[in-house]
Amino acid sequence: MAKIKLGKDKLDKLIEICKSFNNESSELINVLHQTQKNFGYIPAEVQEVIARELNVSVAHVYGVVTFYSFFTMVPKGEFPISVCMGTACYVRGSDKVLEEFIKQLKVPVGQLTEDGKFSISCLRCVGACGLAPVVTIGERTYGRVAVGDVADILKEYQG
Amino acid sequence: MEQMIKLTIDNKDIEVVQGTTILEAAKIIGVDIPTLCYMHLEDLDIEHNPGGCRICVVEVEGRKNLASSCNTKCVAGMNIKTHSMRVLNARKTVMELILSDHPADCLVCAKSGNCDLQTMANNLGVREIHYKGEQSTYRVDYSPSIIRDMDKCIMCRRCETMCNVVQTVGALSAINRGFETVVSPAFEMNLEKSPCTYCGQCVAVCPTGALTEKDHTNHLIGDLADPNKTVIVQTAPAVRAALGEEFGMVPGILVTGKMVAALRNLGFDRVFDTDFAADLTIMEEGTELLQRLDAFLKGDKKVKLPILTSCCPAWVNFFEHHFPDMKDIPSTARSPQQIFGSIAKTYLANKMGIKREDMTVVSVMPCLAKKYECQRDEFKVDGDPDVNYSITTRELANLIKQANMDFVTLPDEDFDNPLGESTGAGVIFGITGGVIEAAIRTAYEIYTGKTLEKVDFVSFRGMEGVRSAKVDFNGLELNIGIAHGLGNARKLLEEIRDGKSQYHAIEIMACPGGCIGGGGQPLHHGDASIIAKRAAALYREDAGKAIRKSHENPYIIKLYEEFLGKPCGELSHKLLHTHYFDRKDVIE
Amino acid sequence: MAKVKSLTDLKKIKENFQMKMDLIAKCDAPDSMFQVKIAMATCGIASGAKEVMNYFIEECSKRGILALVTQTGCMGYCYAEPTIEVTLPGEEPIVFGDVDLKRANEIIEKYIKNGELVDGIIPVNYNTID
Amino acid sequence: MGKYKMHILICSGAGCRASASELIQNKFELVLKAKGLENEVQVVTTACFGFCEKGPIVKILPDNTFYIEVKPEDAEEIIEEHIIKGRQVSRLLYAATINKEVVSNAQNSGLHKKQIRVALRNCGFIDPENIEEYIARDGYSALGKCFEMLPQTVVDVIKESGLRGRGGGGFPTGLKWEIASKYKADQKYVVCNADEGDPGAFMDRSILEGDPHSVLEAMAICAYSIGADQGIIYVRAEYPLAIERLKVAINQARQYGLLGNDILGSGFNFDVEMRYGAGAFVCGEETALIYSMEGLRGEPTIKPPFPTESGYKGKPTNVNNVETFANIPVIINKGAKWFSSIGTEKSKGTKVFALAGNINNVGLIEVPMGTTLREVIYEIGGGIKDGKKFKAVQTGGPSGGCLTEKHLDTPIDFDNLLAAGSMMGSGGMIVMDEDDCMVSMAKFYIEFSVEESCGKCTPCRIGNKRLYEILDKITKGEGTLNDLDLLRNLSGVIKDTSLCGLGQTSPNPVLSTLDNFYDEYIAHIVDHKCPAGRFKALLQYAINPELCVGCTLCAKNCPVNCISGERKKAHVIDFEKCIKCGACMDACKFNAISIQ
Repeated sequence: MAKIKLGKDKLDKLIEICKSFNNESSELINVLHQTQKNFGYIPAEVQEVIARELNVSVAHVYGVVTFYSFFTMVPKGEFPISVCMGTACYVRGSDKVLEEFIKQLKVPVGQLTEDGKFSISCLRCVGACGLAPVVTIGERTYGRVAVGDVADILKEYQG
Repeated sequence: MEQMIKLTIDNKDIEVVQGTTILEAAKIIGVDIPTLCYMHLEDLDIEHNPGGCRICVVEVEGRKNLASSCNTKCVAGMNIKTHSMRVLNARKTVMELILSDHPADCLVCAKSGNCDLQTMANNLGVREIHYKGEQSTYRVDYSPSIIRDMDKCIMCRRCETMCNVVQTVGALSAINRGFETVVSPAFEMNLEKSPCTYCGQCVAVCPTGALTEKDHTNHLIGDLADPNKTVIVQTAPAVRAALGEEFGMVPGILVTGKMVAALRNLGFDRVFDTDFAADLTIMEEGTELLQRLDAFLKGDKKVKLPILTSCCPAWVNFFEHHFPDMKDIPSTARSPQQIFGSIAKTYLANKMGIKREDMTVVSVMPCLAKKYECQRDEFKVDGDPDVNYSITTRELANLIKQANMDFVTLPDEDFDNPLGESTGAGVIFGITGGVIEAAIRTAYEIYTGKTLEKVDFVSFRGMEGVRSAKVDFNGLELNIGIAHGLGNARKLLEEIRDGKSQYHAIEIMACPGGCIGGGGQPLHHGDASIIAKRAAALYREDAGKAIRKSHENPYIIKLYEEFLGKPCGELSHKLLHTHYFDRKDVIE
Repeated sequence: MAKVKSLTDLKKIKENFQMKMDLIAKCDAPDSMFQVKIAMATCGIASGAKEVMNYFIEECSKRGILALVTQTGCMGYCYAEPTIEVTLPGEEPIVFGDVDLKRANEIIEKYIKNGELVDGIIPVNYNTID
Repeated sequence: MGKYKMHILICSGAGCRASASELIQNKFELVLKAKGLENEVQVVTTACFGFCEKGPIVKILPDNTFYIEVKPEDAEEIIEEHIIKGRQVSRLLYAATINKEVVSNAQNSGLHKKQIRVALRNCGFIDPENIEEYIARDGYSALGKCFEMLPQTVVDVIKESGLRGRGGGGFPTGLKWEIASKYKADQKYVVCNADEGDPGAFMDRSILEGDPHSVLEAMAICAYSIGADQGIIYVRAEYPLAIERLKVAINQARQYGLLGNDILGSGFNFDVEMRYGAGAFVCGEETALIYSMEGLRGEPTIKPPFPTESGYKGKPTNVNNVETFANIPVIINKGAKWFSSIGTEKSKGTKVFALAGNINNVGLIEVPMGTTLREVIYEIGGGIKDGKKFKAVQTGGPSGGCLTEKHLDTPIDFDNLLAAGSMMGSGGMIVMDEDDCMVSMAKFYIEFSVEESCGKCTPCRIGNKRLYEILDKITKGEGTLNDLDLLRNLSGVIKDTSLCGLGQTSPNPVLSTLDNFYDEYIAHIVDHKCPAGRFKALLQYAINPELCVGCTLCAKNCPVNCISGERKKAHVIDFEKCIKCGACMDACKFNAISIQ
């Protein structure tokens, strides 16, 4: 009998989310979306609760979480950077923009900078191909980003 | 009325029932299309046809792509080629792809010679792997019973079906996606931390060396060579009905005598029978049943019915993980393996005049969960386990091979006494329905005081997942439930939880078919009819036994007289009973 | 809000709405209303269409111009976002591309006030079915 | 119109700018000033007219005269003749445009319009968050019309229209509805597949953001015709705005009673709920989409059974994509005949494309089936960016192929694209120029398939990985000719044996580049060169001894000291040691260093 520490607030919130979907196992993906919205990411202990509430195995929840690239088990940075790797952006050089972000922040894709400020991820087409290459940081979208712009963009957040 | 449709396979015309797959249709005309991920255990009603491996593809005229024959249904007028050049090239290429992501350590793999992948690669004539590249690498997961080496996984996902659909344990799932996809417990943690019951059904169906049992043969060889150790062995009933298969014998042949001879030959100091412990289990479990029944009928509200059997360690793990709220329902009697160990290290050690710590008790089991069970803390005295090692039927076969024995020609030998004598009731412990049949044979006579005229309870037998039967106890009608496979057990447990259960007693075995279909048995390679043949063999042995009721076993009677006192007495409780734990994770 | 219970109800809504729009569009009185539609799809918003829309709403009211500023979907000119469509009373609509705040100001001052064209007109290159 | 009497519109689209439209603008302004007309005639720039081959383009308002291939020196004549004397300069007119229909169209580009907006009819026209604007455009009247028909008649109209699914496969929509309508079940579902995942495709997003009600109305029509009462929209989570607009639309439709019980007094009930994708391309595949809606891993299963027989929760389920649905109300309102009069013999109606890549007018376009690639790329798309040479256009996303120069005059429809080795797909169209390496494009798409493969079947899970590895080897200059055989065989087997459409089409980018750009593969393998200069490993920096003055700047900047040479003498780069960082080239002030 292992104990999983989560905290009452979080636990209650999770139970509430699951309940809002009638604890239906077929609503798992919606539950995960809501959870990530609330917690920012979906750590293991949270998946344990969801599994219990929806009456499915934890392995199943984990299988679903790892199948869909939208879900993450690691917290994102305060300013999550996403570089679009859709074709339109790629042919306009988004791979080089990504490399530049990695170089400047010294973290690989999917990880958090030491100060927890930034995380870099790749994104599939956001559908703003007219602005290629596209980078989003949090809610903000940057269009037509050139390698040379990267330092300036980061400066906006480093102050 | 079933509609018949006509089609052509390899230029042969054939008529099949609508709904027949191409694979099944081909089989009818003697065309054996190769399969890899496909598994159909007909007798157990288990079908797994995800169409993932793509080895079974065939050419269907007019179709753009090749069709996977295992899950494509026949359509009238189909013209199918099962071995055109296009098909052979595709199969070979697909096999090369699989092998390009598989370690090339066949020579030292636990599955070598018994591996579906190896056989198939050979059958397809793969002699070179043209495609090379990154190979998946994972940490090997060692649990007390099962070793997971996912580098060898080919994503057939049979284990997932067994774990989730058949057993409803939910320890495994496919995780990640694309090339990274692999079958794993949640968070890629070890099986030990998952709700795995160690039933071993995943191991039983794994076509490669990805899932194997934890092998204790080397430890055992060491102990056998130690002159200071008295090494005794017990063999479960299901082992003798399957061991011969490992030596090329036809399934369903009992090899009890040869097995005993082989064990003695290996150097065991005493060769005993778990069947003896099974008889003892019946004495305890049967008595407990009657006590609970009696109290229940007298209106004692604290007493709950039905009583559930507890001989199956995977089943015990299952309810500890999934139904901890109901842990007071199963019988508290230990499993025969543990009852044997407990008696061996007390009664027998005393009789033989040796110290407990100088005795090594080995069990040969059809089971992987027994490996875990014998390590449980409650079955240890001052850190010394009652049963030191549990090895599987397959490991025993391997030991026999290592010892250069020509198993098939070994002369029959008998078990040693006192723990080698058993009744027919102990023998049928290995089959679904057997434990409850054995228990009823004894409980009936004790309860009614009458002699049971007909000891064969045919209504308890069979391979249906959930069965029920009624027994007349002198006017008291007892409802008996039987489930094998944990998914079926779950159904009965949910009924109990919902207060809808009508049963007085339920027998549960985790493995489909019971112990004869255990995770430690010789691999059936998809032919589940072998399991029924093993069952028939055990029923034959039962029928041939002079004594067929546990309470009539003279050595059991003597054991109670000399040592234990009475069933469910104080000493029995200490040595032969146990308690259960809540293993569900608590989230705060 | 009353429910639409029949095709007749539906027609009524349609006619009422069209009448309203016609009043705006066809009237050529000096104090009549200007229409500004801002393409507010993801591309547009990412390029600053929201700011442009707010600018139009605020500036038109500040400068005493009666304008109906609404959002709409993608006009298809992703290369020239943000794009807006301006309809002067009695005139055909004109689409402007790459509308930043500076150009927005120009459009208000020159086109809306004086009917002078400004740079960045996008030739509509499609027919839309009715 | 204001204080100016006339306007001279000068195209400043990239194509025209490349042909000096700025000079023309200056010249016009100078001439006007000289003639004292600067307060009567205004010169303004416009975005691309989409006829860049004939640029620079100049248009005169208010009379909509359209001049092509205008040179600065023509300004004088145009002003003198046209502006002052009112006589068109006929030598600069585009002959085909001189017809009344065109001239009468205000703000017309002066060219025959290649685009017809059917699915996009309301996008950029109505406020998507105002249901009344949709109703004013005949919204929900098609649904009302359907209630006066038998469900089967509705199916027949769709069948007769010849509409084919716009999601990729091109399955006849009417037939799909008919199949779904034939199954008897207590519950049926209508699903809108809005999991637009092709990179570079944003047709569905634009429709959902610009005209969500058309999709809701079409789903209701579909539900009525097949006997369903529940609709589900499966939309990508990456489209927050589309989700928001859909939610608003659903609520409004409910308020107006256009969703819910007894719609328009017909007794027909229908409501719509939403499910969200979570970043898995394979969920665009019908069966995977349904598993995903059920909260499972989106792993496809084989068909049959098709979802129309056994879909969501095992019930008959009709799945269509957004653009398909967007066409439905129009077909009902205008009739099957009208719809089938547009397009080619086997592909009716229009198709929306997301035009992207190295093209001037990146954007969303809708053209009748049968329009040629040339028309799309040069007349609508404004040609290739920066005046570069067209190399290929990729259609159909990761499942499609690359089409080349020789396909430019192929009319676009389902069958022609397939025959040309690509496919319609959902409508992404990515244009590539001479600087794009086709081997790397193939690698890019295969990488996409590797990442998006669900991992269920062997050929897609391992095969695509191996394809990627071989392509990677080739782009690094380490490939062998044998690799080309392996690529071909493996691509063939993946197509032949994969379980679902994703795997069955994933090698298309490899096969089509092997077919059309074999030379580029050979260049990588035999000459160890990338013709497009795309790959570091294949680059060679070299110093031109004729331009090098021996300033030593390059040697000083080289981080690995691989440049040697005496002062004032030509320097040499040691290719073995060079890490291809490009620092030398940046440092050189004499343009003596180039990439080979």
